[in-house]
Amino acid sequence: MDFQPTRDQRDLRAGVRELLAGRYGRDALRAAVDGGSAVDRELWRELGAAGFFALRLPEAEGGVGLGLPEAVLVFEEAGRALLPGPLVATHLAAGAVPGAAAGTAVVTAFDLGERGGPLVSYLAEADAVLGAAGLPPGEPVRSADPLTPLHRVTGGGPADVSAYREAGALLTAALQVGSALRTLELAVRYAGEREQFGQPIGAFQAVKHLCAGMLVRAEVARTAVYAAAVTAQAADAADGQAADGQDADGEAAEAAEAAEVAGEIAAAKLLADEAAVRNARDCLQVHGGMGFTWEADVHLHLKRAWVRAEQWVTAAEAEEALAAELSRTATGGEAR
Amino acid sequence: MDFQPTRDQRDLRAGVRELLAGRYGRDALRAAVDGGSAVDRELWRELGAAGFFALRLPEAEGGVGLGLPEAVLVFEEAGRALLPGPLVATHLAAGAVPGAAAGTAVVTAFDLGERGGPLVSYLAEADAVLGAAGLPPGEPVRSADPLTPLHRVTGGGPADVSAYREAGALLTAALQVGSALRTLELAVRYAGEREQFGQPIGAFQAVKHLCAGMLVRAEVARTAVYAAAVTAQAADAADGQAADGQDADGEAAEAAEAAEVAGEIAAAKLLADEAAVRNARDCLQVHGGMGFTWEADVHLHLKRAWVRAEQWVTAAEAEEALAAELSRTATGGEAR
Amino acid sequence: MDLTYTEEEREFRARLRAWLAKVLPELPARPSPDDWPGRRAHDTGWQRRLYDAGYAGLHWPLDAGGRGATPTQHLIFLEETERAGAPYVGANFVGLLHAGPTIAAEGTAAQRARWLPPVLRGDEVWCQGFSEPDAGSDLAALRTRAVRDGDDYVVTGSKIWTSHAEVADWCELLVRTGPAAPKHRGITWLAMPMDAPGITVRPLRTLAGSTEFAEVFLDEVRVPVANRVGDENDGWRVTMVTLSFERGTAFVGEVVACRRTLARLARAARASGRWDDPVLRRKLGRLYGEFGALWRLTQWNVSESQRSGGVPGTGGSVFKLAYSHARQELYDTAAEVLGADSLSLEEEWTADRLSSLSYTIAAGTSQIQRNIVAERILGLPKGR
Amino acid sequence: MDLTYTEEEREFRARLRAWLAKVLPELPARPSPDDWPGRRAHDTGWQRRLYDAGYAGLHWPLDAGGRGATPTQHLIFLEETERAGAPYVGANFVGLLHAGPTIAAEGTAAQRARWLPPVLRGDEVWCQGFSEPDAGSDLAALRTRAVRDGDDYVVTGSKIWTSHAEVADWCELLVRTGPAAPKHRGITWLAMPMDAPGITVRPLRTLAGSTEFAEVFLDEVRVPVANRVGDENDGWRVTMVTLSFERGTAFVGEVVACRRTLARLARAARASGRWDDPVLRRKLGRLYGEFGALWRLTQWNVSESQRSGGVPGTGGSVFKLAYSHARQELYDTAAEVLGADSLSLEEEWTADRLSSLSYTIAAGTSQIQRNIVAERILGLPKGR
Repeated sequence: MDFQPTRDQRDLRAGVRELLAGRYGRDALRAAVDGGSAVDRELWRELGAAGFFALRLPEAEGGVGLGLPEAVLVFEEAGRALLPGPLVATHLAAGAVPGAAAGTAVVTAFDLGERGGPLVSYLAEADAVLGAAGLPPGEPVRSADPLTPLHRVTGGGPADVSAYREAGALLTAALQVGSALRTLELAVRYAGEREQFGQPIGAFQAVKHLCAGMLVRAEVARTAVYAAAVTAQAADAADGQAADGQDADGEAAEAAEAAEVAGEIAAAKLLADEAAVRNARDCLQVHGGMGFTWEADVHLHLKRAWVRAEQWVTAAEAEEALAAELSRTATGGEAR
Repeated sequence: MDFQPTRDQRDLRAGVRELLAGRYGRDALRAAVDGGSAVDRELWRELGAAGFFALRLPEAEGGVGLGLPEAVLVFEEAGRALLPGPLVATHLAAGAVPGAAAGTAVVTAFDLGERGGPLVSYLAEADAVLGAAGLPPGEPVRSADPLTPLHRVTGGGPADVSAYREAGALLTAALQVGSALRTLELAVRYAGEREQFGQPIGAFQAVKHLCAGMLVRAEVARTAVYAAAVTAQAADAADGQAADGQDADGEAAEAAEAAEVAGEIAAAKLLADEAAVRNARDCLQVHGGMGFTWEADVHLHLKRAWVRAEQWVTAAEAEEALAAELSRTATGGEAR
Repeated sequence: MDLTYTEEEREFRARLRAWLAKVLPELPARPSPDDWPGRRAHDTGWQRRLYDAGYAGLHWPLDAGGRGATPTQHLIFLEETERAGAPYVGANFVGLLHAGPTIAAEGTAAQRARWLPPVLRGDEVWCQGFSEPDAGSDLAALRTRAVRDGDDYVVTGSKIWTSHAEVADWCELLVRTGPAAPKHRGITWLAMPMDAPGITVRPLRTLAGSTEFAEVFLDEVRVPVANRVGDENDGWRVTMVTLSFERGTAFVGEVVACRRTLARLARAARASGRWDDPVLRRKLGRLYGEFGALWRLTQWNVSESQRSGGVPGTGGSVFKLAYSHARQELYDTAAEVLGADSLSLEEEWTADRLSSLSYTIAAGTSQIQRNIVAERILGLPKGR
Repeated sequence: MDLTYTEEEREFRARLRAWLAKVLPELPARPSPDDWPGRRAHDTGWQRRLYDAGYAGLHWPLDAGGRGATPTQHLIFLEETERAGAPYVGANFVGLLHAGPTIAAEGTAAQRARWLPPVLRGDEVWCQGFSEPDAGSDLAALRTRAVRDGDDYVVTGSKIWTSHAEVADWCELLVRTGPAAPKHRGITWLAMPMDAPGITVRPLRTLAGSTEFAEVFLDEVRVPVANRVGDENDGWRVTMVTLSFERGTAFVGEVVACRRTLARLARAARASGRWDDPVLRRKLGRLYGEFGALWRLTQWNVSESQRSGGVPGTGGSVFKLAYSHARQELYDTAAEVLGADSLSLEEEWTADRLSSLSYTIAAGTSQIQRNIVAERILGLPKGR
């Protein structure tokens, strides 16, 4: 067992961080907010060229051939940078929707709310909707997050995205973890610089303890996300190896493994949603009045975290899924 | 409107505090804990003589003729002093069970858990059970609270205490508020005395803010308890005035008033339970290792608060009752 | 302990209610949030109506031109106007609740005669120049400096979080006049005319996307010495008199509004079926209990104020801590009722949720409030 | 990132599991909690079996007589023994996890030869004399003083929270030898024989009603200078070496135990029908997710330790904060499953709930842990 990232994985993460720092730094983020342009097609193609969308597509199909563990590291960086656009849906669409892998197509999904739809993000910017035949009609809705435009779909009906739900939830959780780590950084930096009552506010226990709580939340959530990625990848690999004619024991084991993966992903989403939202709230509190301004980035993290918390798997769904998995392991199988 | 206590009410409270300080101070409390004697018959009679049990019995029936507002002030003091015994049940039994009003009888009740029973407190010490014909048989159970002996009743079946539930819940909430205020005092005193790192621990923000949170909880709960007592008393008085032949409007108004009182009492119990339990926990945290010793009183408050939280109305019941009242006022009647 | 209203209080309520029923339908439509002149006119127009009906300065002392009402009457006034959906105090807030009471308490006869009547009539609007970018929680660290030059102070610096700066006539301004003195002892209170040369107002956009506040930049603005209330360098004390003026009624309207929101939330949840989720339903039930208790705590504080005839003081910190937390919970729960629709700004509760993020920060962060409670009420020692 | 175990690790687990299956049924019954000699015999008997089977000192370095196992093997050992219901480390805790590693790292060859083998064989039991009544969170403020007298230190003072003091052979003792030095620089580490004259042990009753701890009073106890590990006045550094020895495995057994408790809770809730309450069910689901994540965080920390070959350091504070909170939540939720039966001490979870109250206090309160996280990991400044 070696749960720490490999050198290749660390290099991949560092590379993505560098790419995003150069291509989507604070100036680009604020320009996008001010300009109301959520999806930058050129950046989208650059992401495609860098393998962001084709990351998990087999090399034989023109992809990078990596797995979920690498994907969560990459999405964590995108979350940290507050990169907008339907990143998860387009990534999931690679290999299924033409142009998704290369980043020449923008693909969104019905991933909002408990069953998905009728609100959908990035509809006006999208070339396709995951699992749907065409783009449905919709009315624009003013969105709480300035970089997540929303439409209320008025026809066509939601597409079935159940096959994508787990990977979607996991990658969204990775975005949340990146955001949670970033708001922690912002809070710590501000607390070290801002002086009140003759000392940096970070010297006050009340501020210190808020920051410590943020780190705890982010670390626990990050570990849950990484573990779910590794577990899901291992289950995928095992599925791949199991030939057609497997026996009943093998099928039962596979079902148990699938249930375990579902539980790990539900935990990852639940904890990551909470870490992103609560860390953004605490970051805002540390910033005081400055955090309440449009100019500070913290509100952008909070609003995006609210959006992501509604995507793929909500807290209520995650808790019920975890209860079901607890019940299964308590009465028969056993958790690892 | 003058929601503040009258001079008589303040005098009553001060008198009870003085009585209990003299008769059930810390030495008496610890002697009871060490001796395992939960009900002191002599003290019970003294309480009876002081009007503790007959407080709300009409003067015509030999009582003091006061109301719920006075009763909650008195019970708050009993909660502060950690006075053991079935105080609420005996008080409720005044006028119904011979000797209860005078404190010559000890009366307990099936008030534990969501529907009441089969656990019952003070069975071995009791002369009667509220609403039951006789004392049921029971097996002793080791109790978490050293001053609340428990039995599991093995026959006879729980008595119906529904007529007493609201007053029982309210007076129990008053006991909780007294405990919450007392653990706050204990925490503040310890925080001012205990020195670590060269200053009283109360000078550290982390400790300060724990104590501030305790005060907020206790004050909100206390106000809820007082308000519920005043509201319930006013509704009782109105009931008394309404003669037999009242019209349909009058009946509807009375039903609305009864529902409002039920909501206020549910809120009082919910908030008081939470204040008592959480304040005891925070008091323990402020005390550090010393709080974990048998010698410190804080665990006695916590354990008693746990007992009371299970009495008459649980948190789940209170929240559901409040939801029902919210629904009623939102769709028809209106909260004051 | 009595929660029934006296005959006199019930009459006061009935008269007010009847007047509101008559006058509210006559009011013009509310202007858009960005139309500052329109908002000023709307708010001051409402104040003028209150004045004409005898409700202006209800809680002000009689000798300041107020009505000398009891705290309970003031509570009834705030409760009824909120329930009836009357206009908020809006642009009149600083004049009626901060600057006016300060002048009433600390001003000279001439200052009272000059400034108080126009506030009551809705003729003049005040804004507040207290906070600065580097003096937030540590308000007394403010650095905007005023230098005496003949009969004027010459003021340079900047202020932040100023509401209605665009349309105000006057600004109650805290400035540093004693730079060498300990920070609380070198502050002076001035009434600054907002049309004086050297004032630049820049709107400050909040995370809610609105510009409810502004920054005010002061470049050698001349303020007559005659506009000083209280002594030079005594402004901190003068200000504290204002801040403790509220007599327990500060949040009456807001608590009433929260209770109405909760009722609407319950109706929405019943209509959508979300009510059937016990987790959400029990949360709503708990909030109903909490806001009920906060209403009772308001009545408690008002009664205390009424009885003492004085100021409730630090009890306000206890209330604000409980209230700001409960109100943020309320909007988080509203988001649960809405589900994904909580992401739409077209939902009123979503906009309110954004605004509510300031409740644990504005007018003293929860951290500062807990310090106040711990040190001033509980008597815990200050740290090293 | 890989969570699969290597062939070697799987073999280690299989061998251990087989051995446990064979040996555990042969063990005598557990003595009662109050039977200290019986508990010592039980715990040291188990240690002797571990020794004979080659599992003693698994995580100790080879040159200290240990097995030099990897952190992952140690994790597997702790996981499997907990799952199998093997005896806890019990009376051997201080010897194996604090005093032993300290001597291994800082002792002389003679000290290592004298003290380490008996710990591994279960022949000698150690207790810890660190905390004092007035030195809890501020451990370095300890005042028990040691004065050199010939070849001895003469020690006077008192210690608290000492487990197994009644039956220990040795006490790892922190004493003040440099009263004039800054508080961290005047402390010395001594091995005190518990049969020395002048030692009085008084059981300390906890709120759980048990006497798991004792106070130890020291009245001119003579401890040979030869029993000093490290230099005089260098005891704080010596102790910190011990405290950072754990390599991420400190809570393995406890997390495994919590996950088993959670499974039993779920079964109990299903049996009683409480599972049908979504509020409770969702809480249980959330706890399942949290403890799953804590298990993964354990694996993460162990992997980090394995890779760096060093100590995980401050990461332990992050883990302890999350874990102690989650475990208290677990027992609060157990009380909800039990309802009024949670008031009965005959319910195992009620007793556990009482014990769990110490988790946010013992071995560094949550407040101290947050300071550590904020200052040492996040680099926030110390206060004035």
